[in-house]
Amino acid sequence: MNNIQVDVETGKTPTQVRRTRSPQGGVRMGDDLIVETRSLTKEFKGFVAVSDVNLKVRRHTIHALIGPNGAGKTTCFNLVTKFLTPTRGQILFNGNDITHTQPAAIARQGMVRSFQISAVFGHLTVLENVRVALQRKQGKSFQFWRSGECLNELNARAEELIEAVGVAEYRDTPAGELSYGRKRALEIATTLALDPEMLLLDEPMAGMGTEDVRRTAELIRRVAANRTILMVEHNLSVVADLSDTITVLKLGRVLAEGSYAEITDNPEVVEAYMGAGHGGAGHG
Amino acid sequence: QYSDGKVKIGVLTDLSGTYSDLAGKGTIVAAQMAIDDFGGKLNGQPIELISADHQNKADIASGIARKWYDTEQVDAIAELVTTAAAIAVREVSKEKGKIDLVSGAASTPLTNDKCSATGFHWTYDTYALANGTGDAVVKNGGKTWFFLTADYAFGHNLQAQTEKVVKANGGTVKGSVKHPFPNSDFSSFLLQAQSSGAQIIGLANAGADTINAIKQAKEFGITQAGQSLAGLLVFITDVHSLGLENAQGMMLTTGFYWDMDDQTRAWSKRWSEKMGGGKMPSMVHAGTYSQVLHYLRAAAAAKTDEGIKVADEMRKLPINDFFAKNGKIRADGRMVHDMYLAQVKKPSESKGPWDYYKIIRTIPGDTAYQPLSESTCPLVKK
Amino acid sequence: MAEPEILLSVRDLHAHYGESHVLHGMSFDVPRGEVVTLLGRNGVGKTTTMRSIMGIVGKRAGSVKYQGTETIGLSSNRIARLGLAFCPEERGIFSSLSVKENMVLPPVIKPGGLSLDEVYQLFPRLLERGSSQGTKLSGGEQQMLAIARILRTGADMLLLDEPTEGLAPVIVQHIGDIIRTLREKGFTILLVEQNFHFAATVADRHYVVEHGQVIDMIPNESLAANMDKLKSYLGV
Amino acid sequence: MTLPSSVSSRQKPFVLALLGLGLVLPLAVYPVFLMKGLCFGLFAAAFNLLLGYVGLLSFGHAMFFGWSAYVTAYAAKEWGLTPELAILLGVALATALGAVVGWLAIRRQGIYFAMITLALAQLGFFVAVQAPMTHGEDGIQGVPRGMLFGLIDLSNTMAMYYFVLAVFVLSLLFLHRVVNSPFGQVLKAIRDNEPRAISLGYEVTRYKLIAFVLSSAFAGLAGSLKSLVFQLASLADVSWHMSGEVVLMTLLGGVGTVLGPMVGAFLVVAIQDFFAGIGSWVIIIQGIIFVVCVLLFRSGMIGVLAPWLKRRGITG
Amino acid sequence: MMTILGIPTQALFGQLLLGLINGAFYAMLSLGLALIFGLLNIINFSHGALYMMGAFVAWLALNFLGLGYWGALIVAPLVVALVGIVIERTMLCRLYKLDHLYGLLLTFGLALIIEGLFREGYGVSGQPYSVPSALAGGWNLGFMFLPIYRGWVVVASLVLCLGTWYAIEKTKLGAYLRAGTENPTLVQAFGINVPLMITLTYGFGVALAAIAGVLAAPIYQVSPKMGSDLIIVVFAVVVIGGMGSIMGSILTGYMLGIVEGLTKVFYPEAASTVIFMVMVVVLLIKPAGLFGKGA
Ligand SMILES: Nc1ncnc2c1ncn2[C@@H]1O[C@H](COP(=O)(O)OP(=O)(O)OP(=O)(O)O)[C@@H](O)[C@H]1O
Ligand SMILES: Nc1ncnc2c1ncn2[C@@H]1O[C@H](COP(=O)(O)OP(=O)(O)OP(=O)(O)O)[C@@H](O)[C@H]1O
Ligand SMILES: CC(C)C[C@H](N)C(=O)O
Ligand SMILES: [Mg+2]
Ligand SMILES: [Mg+2]
Repeated sequence: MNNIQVDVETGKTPTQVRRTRSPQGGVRMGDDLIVETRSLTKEFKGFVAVSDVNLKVRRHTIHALIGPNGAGKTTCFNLVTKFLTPTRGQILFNGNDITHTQPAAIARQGMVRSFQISAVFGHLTVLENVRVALQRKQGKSFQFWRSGECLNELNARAEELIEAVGVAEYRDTPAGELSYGRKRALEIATTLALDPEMLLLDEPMAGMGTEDVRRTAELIRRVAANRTILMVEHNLSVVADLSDTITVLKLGRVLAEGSYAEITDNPEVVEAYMGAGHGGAGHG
Repeated sequence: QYSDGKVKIGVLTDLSGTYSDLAGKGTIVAAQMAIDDFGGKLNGQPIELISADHQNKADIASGIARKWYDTEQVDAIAELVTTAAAIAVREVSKEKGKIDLVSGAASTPLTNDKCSATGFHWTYDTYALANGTGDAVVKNGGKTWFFLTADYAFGHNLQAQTEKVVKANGGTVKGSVKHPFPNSDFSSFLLQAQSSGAQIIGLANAGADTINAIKQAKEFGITQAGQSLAGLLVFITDVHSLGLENAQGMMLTTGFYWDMDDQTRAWSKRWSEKMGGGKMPSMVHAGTYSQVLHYLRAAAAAKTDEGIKVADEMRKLPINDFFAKNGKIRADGRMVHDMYLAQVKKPSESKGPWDYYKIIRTIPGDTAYQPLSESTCPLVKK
Repeated sequence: MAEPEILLSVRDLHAHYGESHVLHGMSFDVPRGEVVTLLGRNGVGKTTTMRSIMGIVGKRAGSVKYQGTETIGLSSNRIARLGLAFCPEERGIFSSLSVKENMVLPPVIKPGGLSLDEVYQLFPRLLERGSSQGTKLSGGEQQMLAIARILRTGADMLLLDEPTEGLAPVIVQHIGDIIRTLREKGFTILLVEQNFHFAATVADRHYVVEHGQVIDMIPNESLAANMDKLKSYLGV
Repeated sequence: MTLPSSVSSRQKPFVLALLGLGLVLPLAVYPVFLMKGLCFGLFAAAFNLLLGYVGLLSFGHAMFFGWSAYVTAYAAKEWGLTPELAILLGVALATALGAVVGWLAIRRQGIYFAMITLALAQLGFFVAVQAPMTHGEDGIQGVPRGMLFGLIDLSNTMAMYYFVLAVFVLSLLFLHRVVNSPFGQVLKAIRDNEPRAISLGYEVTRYKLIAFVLSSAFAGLAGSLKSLVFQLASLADVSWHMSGEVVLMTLLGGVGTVLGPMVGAFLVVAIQDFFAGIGSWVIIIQGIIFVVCVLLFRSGMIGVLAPWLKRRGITG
Repeated sequence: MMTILGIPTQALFGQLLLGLINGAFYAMLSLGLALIFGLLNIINFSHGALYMMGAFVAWLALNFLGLGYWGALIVAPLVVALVGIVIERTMLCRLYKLDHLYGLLLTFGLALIIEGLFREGYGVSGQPYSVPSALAGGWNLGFMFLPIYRGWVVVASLVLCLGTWYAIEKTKLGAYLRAGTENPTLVQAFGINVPLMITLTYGFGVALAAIAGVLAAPIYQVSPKMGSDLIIVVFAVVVIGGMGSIMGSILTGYMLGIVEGLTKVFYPEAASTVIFMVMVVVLLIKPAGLFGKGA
């Protein structure tokens, strides 16, 4: 995005902020937690998918959630955004308990997610996809008696967003006709339109070709400037590249947590996730 | 003075639903026969016939009637099976000052609070049925009754009329059950009737409902166990589809039977040929012929097709045809004619196809129908 | 050494989705016992090629010969019975079947496939979740299931469409091992991959696809030498 | 089902021509027939708001149509209310019923939504059969059309026609507006991908409920008008056949188009009218028409006509 | 005498039994409907009409070929299955990719045509069909008189339903059917002839309806309307049981027969509505039906 914002407190651009705290994964960076889960647990008919997870996501960081398949990452996402109801435990967002809040309300409080399987509004054009998100903040969405023309005032902002993710040339194409990678990009633009404080991305790179992976990583880095991101991703080079903190889940439990360097040094993680010859970072 | 240079009669009936056998296409044939027998022309004006299906629905009936009066220059609408459809058409006819001739519908409100100066009720009604069958059955010793009643206006009306007759003759009503309309499984209701211990199970329903109830009563051994069924409205088409095996011995009231005399046989044979399929006419078919023919005679006599004037003429002229001997029309629109109490033959008694009834006795018109003094029709001066 | 037998031979294959013409004359060969990949950017027609081979694309023309039998014009069930099995990119796990039922769904078409026990040895996770509803598995588990179930059928030729998508690195390595094992057992594999680093560890040769056509073939041994060319093809 | 882009928004002249046709047509065609078509057209358009734009198939819309008809008929006949008040009362009831039914049904999807609306409508039908006010099979007959605003005598067929036409046109414009409003945009989004809409912060059930209530209100309006036009409210109006008929009309005309439901409604009404005289063959012919329509014009009449109209729009 | 809510227990037993008998028809019909919906994703509105056709074939066979009840029990399902197969091959097979509404519309049209043709041909009053002599008469159970024929209906329907259930849920065939519903293309790519399987399933589903029709012929009249009166109730049964659940529709069929039977005693006017009341309650509490999966 063109209007890179400046962190109010430090007067530095977010990239600078991140730099300063990145080397050690910012573990010491204090207690400004945006999301916290306490003993979060989810059982499906006796099968425990997520068990006693205490996740702490600090503000203005990129936090990655990795782990073997079926470790419970998506389930964690679903719990935090309330698409699933936890069996036990508590979820805090900005210090408020949201354990019993409706999913749509959570989105309105500024925590927005993407889906593991691409989610766009297939029959709406690219521009309309983004406008639907912008519209929510505009507050006219219940006004069934108003002409749709009143949405045009959002066009400028919407165009800015689709420009930023590189799908501007498809402005009037129905989103269903886009290729996979572009759908993902559009999805991010739509999410950003809500100007969320916190973004949850479920495997944003899945199924993307190498060139798209790189572009999307770049995009995520840019939008992370003044936001917090919690991300599930199997592409280790992306994870290494982007994340400040990494939590490794295994069989529903937290196996390890720390910076990329710390994680890769943990033999348990290597065994459970990266595998013996973890040249993972070399991928892509 | 004839409007638009022709006389036009519409037959509005059930061409596709439950009543399309006892009324339906056969009534169109009957009406056409009446027109042909009348000569096809009325004082030089051609007589036209149109017909339509009201599917037993009031809204369709009223829609078609309105359209016929507004755009087709129809002067009279005939047949009108199903009370709801008949009443719907009556409302429109009243508003437009046109004539409606009811043959198939049964309920008495047509000649009571829904009566009109231009509306006529021809073939039978629930009062006559109750009076005929109910009375005969009670007098034969059937003192205690249980009713299976179709849960709609006609069923309620028929039950109420019959109850009155039963009580008036010293019988008692042990109970009744209203079954959904239409309904195919009667076993549960029959069992209830059975456990009531009543001698007579009165069937205040019609068509397929009656047929199924009778068949199933036999199946469950109800009749063998000593209870009797009284079908309060049974058409010859119903008997045909039940088969004599199932229907034998049943008492019923009818306004017409094809095999009564030469005239009825002759007409019925002609009708049957025109219809094809070896069927014989029901009372509704015959009544439709009679009402159309009478309408034409009156219109000829009145020298106009203006509703009120023809209606007046219809009330003046006596009715004498194969269907009604010495029939006459009262102030409330009721065409009063003789009714017949009949019994269904045993298979062994039947000599051929459609040889189904023994006529037990004739119920003179004056006693068959509701006395004018009881009518709530505002046209009846008291 | 004699020329290897060509198991699958694709010649001038065209395919359409409704109005849009997607394959513009694909031609390539898959020798028996080899692992062959199709590489290419998103949307160049790799999946469509696989679907055309299986006979599940609306309109196709050209020639696809399997063991000398022409399959254009055969219905897909007949093609499968010749000995081809397909693992689709979207996985195709059935939600109305349990994991176990999904596993045993594809009929055994010839002897020579893996036994159920062998399959479970390769993917122990699937045994644990056996009674769960198929689509309740995590994304990666579903991917495993999709591969696992076609190993039993006895098909000699497997078509794997992006089998590593969404899998944890350790599993990706595992899949690599499995592909190599299968190759040793004599299976022939046609593989579509985005991740050419992975492809390089398993394949014998690579076909590069662009615009619905094969534009190049790189034997695996000369991959290193051709890396720059390949990177330019893939836009890396 | 696809959502063909609306025909009318770009083609003002076409719509004006249609309106002009509406104004002069009663001179040539039997106005009561036209009114029937308009009432059902409105009913189908209301139904289409739900099916075409929210993707919910209600199989119980006769409940709103029929009960509104009953209330209007009763109010006009028994209480002697003026037509506009009687209609208002009917619509109010339909709206309230819509809120209740919608609230109960909206959380269900697909076939379950269809069936729960059907079931609730059947309960409504049962009440109509049993309640004394509806007069069972006979229905409420002889409903006076009355004086509109105390001024215009609606018993005059032409007056009635133009009143119905006006209500129809205004309602259609309004429904069109709803579809293209900010609200309509959200509906389309929900229809395309509900979890995504939730994740953007939309309370989807609330949007669906509003759409449901709007739809039932207009279905009610159609019923009220019909009861005045035919001066009759009857069981047929609340039965499941009526619910089925409106589905047919909408599908035949084209789901998710503005004109489709109207075209479908006129088609069905015309078939019934035209073939009423030939007895049971009418049902067979109707059946054949449905089969042919499904096999040949899957996207509905308008779906087939739209490209043609578009072509004309470009050339002329 | 013992009574429950004013009804003698004896009579109540009788009513329960009668309910079960009606339930037998619901079960057979909803089973076929559930099967067809399950595999073809088509709401087969013509199911009632084909049930009626089954009964008519039996009647026609008797009157024109002299073929009796037992023969009809074999011939009628075959004839109707053949009709079903023709319908599926020529029409339904074009609709699988469309919304299932179109299947509903098409089969609704077919139902009108079939019903209309029989009405044209044979009128509406219905044709008599007598109970086969082997099954005539009845047993006096003490609390009621049970016609043998009705007992036979229950037994026949139980055998048919359980047999079908077993074939579908417990054999490989069932897994193919269920998988074929979800993703026919893929199942076919596994080497299974899905179009054939679909055609045969449709044929089998309507054959079940035809058998129910033959069984019904001696109890009800053989009349063109017999199917359309029933179809909506049968839909309700399938939904209450949970779309796609074979066992669900069987059990719900019997259960609703009983519920309906009891209603006929306590509140007869509501007998045809009670099923919808049950449906509302069930769907509000269990959104996917009693035995439905998911939710
Ligand atoms: N609705 C459900 N019912 C039953 N089990 C479930 C359900 N959802 C998830 N599971 C199980 O919970 C476990 C965790 O699933 P989850 O989708 O969270 O994994 P994941 O970490 O996201 O894996 P992947 O990387 O493969 O996407 C899996 O074993 C899965 O089978
Ligand atoms: N069902 C469809 N209808 C119309 N076009 C399609 C369809 N499926 C794919 N296409 C188009 O066909 C082209 C080739 O698609 P295909 O899926 O074969 O690509 P691919 O090489 O497998 O890409 P990816 O790496 O993204 O899986 C693409 O441009 C795609 O948009
Ligand atoms: C039995 C029918 C011929 C009469 C009809 N049920 C009525 O309402 O009058
Ligand atoms: Mg996941
Ligand atoms: Mg692909």
